[in-house]
Amino acid sequence: MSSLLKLEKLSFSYGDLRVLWDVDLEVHPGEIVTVVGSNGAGKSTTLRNISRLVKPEAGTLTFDGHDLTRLESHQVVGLGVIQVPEGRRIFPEMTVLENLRMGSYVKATRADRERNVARAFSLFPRLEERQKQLGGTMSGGEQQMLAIARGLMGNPRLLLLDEPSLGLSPLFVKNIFDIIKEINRQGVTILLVEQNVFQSLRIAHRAYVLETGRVVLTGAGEQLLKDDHIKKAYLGM
Amino acid sequence: MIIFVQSLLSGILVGGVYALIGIGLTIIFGVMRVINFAHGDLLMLGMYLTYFFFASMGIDPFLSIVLTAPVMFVLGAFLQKVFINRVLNALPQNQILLTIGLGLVMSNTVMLLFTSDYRILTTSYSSSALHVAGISISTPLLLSFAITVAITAFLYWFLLKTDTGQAIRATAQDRDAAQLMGIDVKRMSVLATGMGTALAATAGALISPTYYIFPQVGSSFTLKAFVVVVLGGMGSIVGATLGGVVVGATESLAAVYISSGLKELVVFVLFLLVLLFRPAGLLGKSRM
Amino acid sequence: MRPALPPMLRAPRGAAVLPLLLFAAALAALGFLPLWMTSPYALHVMVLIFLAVIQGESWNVLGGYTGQYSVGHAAYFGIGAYATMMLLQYHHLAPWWGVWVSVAVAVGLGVVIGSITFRLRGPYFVLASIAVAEIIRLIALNWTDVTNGAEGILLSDIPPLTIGGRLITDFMSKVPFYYVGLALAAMTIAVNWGVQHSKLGYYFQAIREDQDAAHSLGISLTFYKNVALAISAFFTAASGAFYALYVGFVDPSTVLTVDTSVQIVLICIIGGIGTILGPVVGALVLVPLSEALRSNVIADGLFQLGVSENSRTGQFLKENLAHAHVLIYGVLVVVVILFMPEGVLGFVKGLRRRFAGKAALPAKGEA
Amino acid sequence: MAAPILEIDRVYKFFGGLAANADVSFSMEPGTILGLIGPNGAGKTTLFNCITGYYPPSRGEVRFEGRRMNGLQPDKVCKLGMARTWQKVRPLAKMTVLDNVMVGALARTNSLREARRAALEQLHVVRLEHKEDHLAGGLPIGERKKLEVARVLATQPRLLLLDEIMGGLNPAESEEIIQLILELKKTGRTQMVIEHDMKAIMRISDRIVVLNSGEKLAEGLPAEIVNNKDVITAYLGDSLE
Repeated sequence: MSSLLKLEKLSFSYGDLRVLWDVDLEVHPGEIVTVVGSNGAGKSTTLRNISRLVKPEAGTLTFDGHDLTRLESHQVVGLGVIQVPEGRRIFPEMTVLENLRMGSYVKATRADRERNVARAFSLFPRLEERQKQLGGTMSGGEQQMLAIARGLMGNPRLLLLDEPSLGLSPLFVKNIFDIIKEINRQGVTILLVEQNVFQSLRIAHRAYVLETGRVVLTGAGEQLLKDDHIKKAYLGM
Repeated sequence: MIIFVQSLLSGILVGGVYALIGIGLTIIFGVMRVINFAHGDLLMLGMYLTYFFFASMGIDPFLSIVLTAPVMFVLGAFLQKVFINRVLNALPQNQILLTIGLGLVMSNTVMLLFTSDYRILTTSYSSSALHVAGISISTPLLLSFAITVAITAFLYWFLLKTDTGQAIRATAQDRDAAQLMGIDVKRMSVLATGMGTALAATAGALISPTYYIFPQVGSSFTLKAFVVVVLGGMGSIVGATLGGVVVGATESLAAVYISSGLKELVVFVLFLLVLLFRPAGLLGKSRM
Repeated sequence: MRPALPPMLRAPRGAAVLPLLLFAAALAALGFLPLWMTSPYALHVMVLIFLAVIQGESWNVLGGYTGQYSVGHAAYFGIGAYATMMLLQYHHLAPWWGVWVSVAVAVGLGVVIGSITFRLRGPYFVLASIAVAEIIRLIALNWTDVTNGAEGILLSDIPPLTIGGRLITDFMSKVPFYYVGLALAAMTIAVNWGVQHSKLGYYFQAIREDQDAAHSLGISLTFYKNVALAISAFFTAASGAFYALYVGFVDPSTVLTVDTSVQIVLICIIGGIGTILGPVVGALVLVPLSEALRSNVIADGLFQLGVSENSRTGQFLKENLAHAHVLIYGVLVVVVILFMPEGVLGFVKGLRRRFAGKAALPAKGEA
Repeated sequence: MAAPILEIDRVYKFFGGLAANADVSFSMEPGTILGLIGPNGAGKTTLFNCITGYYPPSRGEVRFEGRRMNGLQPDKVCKLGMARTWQKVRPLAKMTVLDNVMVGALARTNSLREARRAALEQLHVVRLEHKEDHLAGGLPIGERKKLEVARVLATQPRLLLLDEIMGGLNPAESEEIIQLILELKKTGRTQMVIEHDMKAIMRISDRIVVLNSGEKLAEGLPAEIVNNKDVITAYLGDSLE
């Protein structure tokens, strides 16, 4: 199977603080791939490199035959690589509906706007009730729904999800993971970055474990779930 | 009572133009987090362009806005690309000094070309006034207010309802998130500076029939623009609109009830008080 | 990497002998200069340079070392100028007494303003400093009974300075102003040196580098910012008094405008802020440049080089170059911010390092 | 049992309506190391800020050596003997390494000579004396972290609060910091450490406090914490078997 996204020997530093060391990572069409690791392991940084919010020091990034290192952020979005950033990053002074509209800012996706809004509302009925509310006034969980819905507005071929469960109540966390599975079932390839190791490994086809900027383990999700190394890495047991 | 209503009213009318100046400054600040200290000088350039169109081609100052605004938009876009864009990540002090320097260049170039003489643009209606119920309102002021309202309404529509306008607001609210929506934030910065510049110049055109035109006129408007914007909360367009009206009305009332020489002083004291006690502006935290 | 020297071989800190000798030598040379340089115009230019040095070094304490970018120093300059003039003209208090009153007023006001505005940071502090200076200007403009408003105050004459009945000077020529200016300039340089080599300097710079970190290291931000402002206001006011007496006239539009504040900042920016030498370099660049433009030296030079004096260009140059000095300031600021944000000094240091081929060496800077 | 050096007594901190810390209480004994852990956004740094005077707690009390600290400014807190480092290091970039540490030392003396001596001593403790002439902004991250420790030590704190002092370091550098923390403990200094490296925190801490969404989730010896079900859930997510 050919890969949709491929990172080879990706290295990145903030100033002189090296955050990623030779990261290799692949996502195949239709997969859910998860990257787990503790705080500061470099998970978000990996996604920010893919979205070109930051520029890598070395290594290659390819999406569907395109060399991402030659592109600007907004061009990457144009290819259908859409990131739902950590901390939601909702536009606080815009309504729910306006936030969704921004999700289909890219010209090619504007034609599908109505259909995508309808899809978002069917996935998240809560958003339909709140469509006139300002993004900044919503609860964390609602904002997370909006952030994901906003990401879907751009007809993603690859959805990058950065810590979607962070700061949510346990009940809601389960909800979010169900929705991620559902989105994937509808045909969207997903690269998921998570601290919630159990849940994300459970839904992932494959997983990478990142430790201080290096991939230390990779394999099928279910298989890693049974691995002792995971527990050790997280709790020092 | 009549005096109060009269001065409040003319204050609000002038405040409309202040609002326009403030909105321009706040859009530039909102998108790039750069405080434009050359804002008043851009307004001054707008005044001179208007004067030029009037004196050499006989075009009415209010009509010439359709020429002045696009020309100044291009100038603003140029300033962003060539100068401001390079200091986006510099210390705020350096950003401030850069725009101060640009302002000095503008005002002194104009001085070299046109001397520092005061110029007056007199239209047929410059000194006419409308009388209603014992209150008289200057015609040019009324006209300029009407145009201001129209422009502001258009601006609100543009920023709230169009994709490009929303993209500008999105960039101001969260630059990274905007990029993740596929918004070209560099382009938005150029656009915002162009718009801010065009708005300042439009304000200059609007006041040219009622103010003296001279190269140094900008600095007092720069200061006024800061007051307007800080009152409303940096980066808030609604805030700048309100701030403009508040400053206009305060000035006008202070001129009548305290002394016309001290009207600006009252405004600056108000400014300091807001800076110190409500640093987020009168409306509280709010963005574009 | 530079190998670390063993401790005994390192020069003891605070005893930089060579700069001290150079400073003394320059001072001595400047002291004797008026003996053979008698042209009033040359003396005038020197006085202006001294004035710029005093202004720049004074601002440097607050803006350069402490990182508090005041763009409102016209307030202190103007207060120094106005108070000295009013005391002399209306109350016949000799300037060498009056200046103490005026600096006291400036320092007192500065500390009051500082206590209020120092909690603002970054651009907000800049805006507040401008607003305060504007308020002072508007007061001077409108409090006509005391300040004579927009007309300003014209000095009739300065009383002769006598000590024990012996006449020291009658202030009739530019020479006494030359020496007063030189003394003040030397003093402000010394003050900067003193700041740099004391606890104050360490604390000021810590505040400039990172206010929160400084705060956590036991530094009271408001107190030390106020100390910096007091020193800065003291000498800025003194420079204002010096200027007013030298020119013999003050009005709000020459000593209290935003332009005055900006020019004070420029002296430091162009030379390099936060260094002792920066304001001196800035003054040496700015004053001769603007004088050359003002006195048409440049236009004359162009005519000598073959530009026809009677052509349209020639006429234009002759009429306008004299007014171009502020334009040149503007161009200089833009160029300096874009291409040498550390000022001329930093730029030269960078060049030197590049030629010496050790560009990346993070060695100790001189300031 | 010695009197506690630090007592956190039912501390709350609200931002707007949001509680970043809620009803947090614990205390520290002199000479011990306390590890403060919790997932992202648990309120650890907020608590540091409440303790060191950057924010006043909204409710509750912070007592240091029996003295109520609420409302004291950070400079006062430092002078009283409690000092902190920063999660994101804050070197005084355009000053030299030695000058950075001297700024800390000047909290206890007015003499530059004395401050210089004290600073060199602390640079020796963190093994940075060979870099004293370098600009702080040019140091690599590991050395900047050490500089931060030296600078804080120079203010002669009895209680040291270290915020993610090992973040971004490679294993060798982390090990050096761990050794440093253990050495400081031997000299009798009390330390509170926020850290994400679990192996490290379990090794050095005498006690551990776990925060989760602003509240104290657990407190105890390292061995107890590792086996605490709530803690595992907070870190790895709900296993939902």
